Amino acid sequence: MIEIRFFAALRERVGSDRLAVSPPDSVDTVAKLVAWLETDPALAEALAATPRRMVAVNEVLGSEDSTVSPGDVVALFPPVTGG
Amino acid sequence: MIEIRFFAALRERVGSDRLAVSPPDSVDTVAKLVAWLETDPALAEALAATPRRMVAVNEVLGSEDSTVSPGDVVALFPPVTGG
Amino acid sequence: MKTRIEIRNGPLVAAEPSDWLRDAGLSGAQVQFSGQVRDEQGRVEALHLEHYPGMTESVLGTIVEQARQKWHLNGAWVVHRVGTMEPGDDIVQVAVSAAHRQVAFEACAFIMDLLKTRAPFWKKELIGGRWFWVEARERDAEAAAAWLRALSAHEPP
Amino acid sequence: MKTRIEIRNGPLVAAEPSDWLRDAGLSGAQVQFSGQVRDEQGRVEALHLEHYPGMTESVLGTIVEQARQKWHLNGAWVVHRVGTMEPGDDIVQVAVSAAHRQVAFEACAFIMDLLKTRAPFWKKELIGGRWFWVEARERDAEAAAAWLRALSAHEPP
Repeated sequence: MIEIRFFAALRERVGSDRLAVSPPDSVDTVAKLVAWLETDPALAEALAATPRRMVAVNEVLGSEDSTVSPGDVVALFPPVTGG
Repeated sequence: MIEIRFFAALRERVGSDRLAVSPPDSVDTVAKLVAWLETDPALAEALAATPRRMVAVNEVLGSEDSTVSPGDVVALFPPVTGG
Repeated sequence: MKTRIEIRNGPLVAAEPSDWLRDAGLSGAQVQFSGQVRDEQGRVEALHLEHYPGMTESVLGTIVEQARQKWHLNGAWVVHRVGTMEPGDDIVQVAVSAAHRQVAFEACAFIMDLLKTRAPFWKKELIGGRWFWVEARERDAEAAAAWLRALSAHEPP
Repeated sequence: MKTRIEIRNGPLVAAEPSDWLRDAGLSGAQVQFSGQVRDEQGRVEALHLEHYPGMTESVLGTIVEQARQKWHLNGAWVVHRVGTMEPGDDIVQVAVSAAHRQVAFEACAFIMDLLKTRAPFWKKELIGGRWFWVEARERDAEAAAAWLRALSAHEPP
């Protein structure tokens, strides 16, 4: 199981702040995980509406190439705007 | 008459914070004024002991080439160390 | 180096960083940045800040650690507010102390530039009774990228 | 732009600049530098600061005016203490407010760099019961010279 977290505009578009998913084993990078999430039409729409995204794996900033494994927490969010 | 003011280490070396002087008309720059002041042995010694100097004419930073005329206030001091 | 990192759901106090950094003669320089809610000619009625609890503190800790490795600092204070605030309210305080001013200026700007692009905070503004998410500024990404290029080039501090 | 320039023969108050600069949503950034008396590993017992009354205020006014011409600032505060002080005491506060942080950081550093090399202040330190005049640092002259080169080259802010 992988826990997905959404923040800010993306959270609002998804309509939920977290999701527990169990993708197939072949889903081993952030890019593949996002592509797999996009097979859900509602998620696909929310992600398409947030084309500039950042990702964190287990609370560390990552990229599309970051590896993901069961037990990870993957957060997807728009570019940060603090400070 | 020109008013000379001394600050900080130079003031202590001169032993006075101001001096009213009436140099000849040919003394029309800071460099010439300093040279003229150096004809006084005590002042020469104080100035020699303060080789790095700054100058202000009428409260505006100047240089050795700044012109001086009767009525001016010429301040001589070591490099500033505020802040 | 003493370090204070905090996410606060309430008002920031202007004098807190300098009082906390005070070290009775060790440091000769403090530089403090504070960011306020701008009203954009009266259009912005309120600001709301959301963050990713846990990750935020960890990212801020990493940024401060990078600053500590790059410069000799005596103290670093990073306190960021979350929740709803009004125009003029302080959003964030970043303050550092060091022996001399150049180091303090650079380290404070560095921490802010990285915070802006890496710490998981998101702002939305209340305008005309509706909330709008704030877009990230390209300029902030460039400022952070410049530091990271300098770091990877092992530029001397 | 509101401007406060003052020479004070008494303690500085840490929160004063930020309280004074506060403008209820006009500015999004304040940067404050404060300089403290360093004790140099306990050697310095006290610091005494002398200045050239009249000229000091005028030089500080000119520096702030140069900053105002170079950057869009909403406020500038320059308060410098004179007289005798102890390790840890604040010597000077320079604080500016602007819409965004880059401008505030640059203008604050600029004012400090020029103050250091142009404002007629002189420090002496009490060490082992004797007063010693502090020597000017070459590095300060270089910092000011770099700004003046940039200004004369009409570099965009």
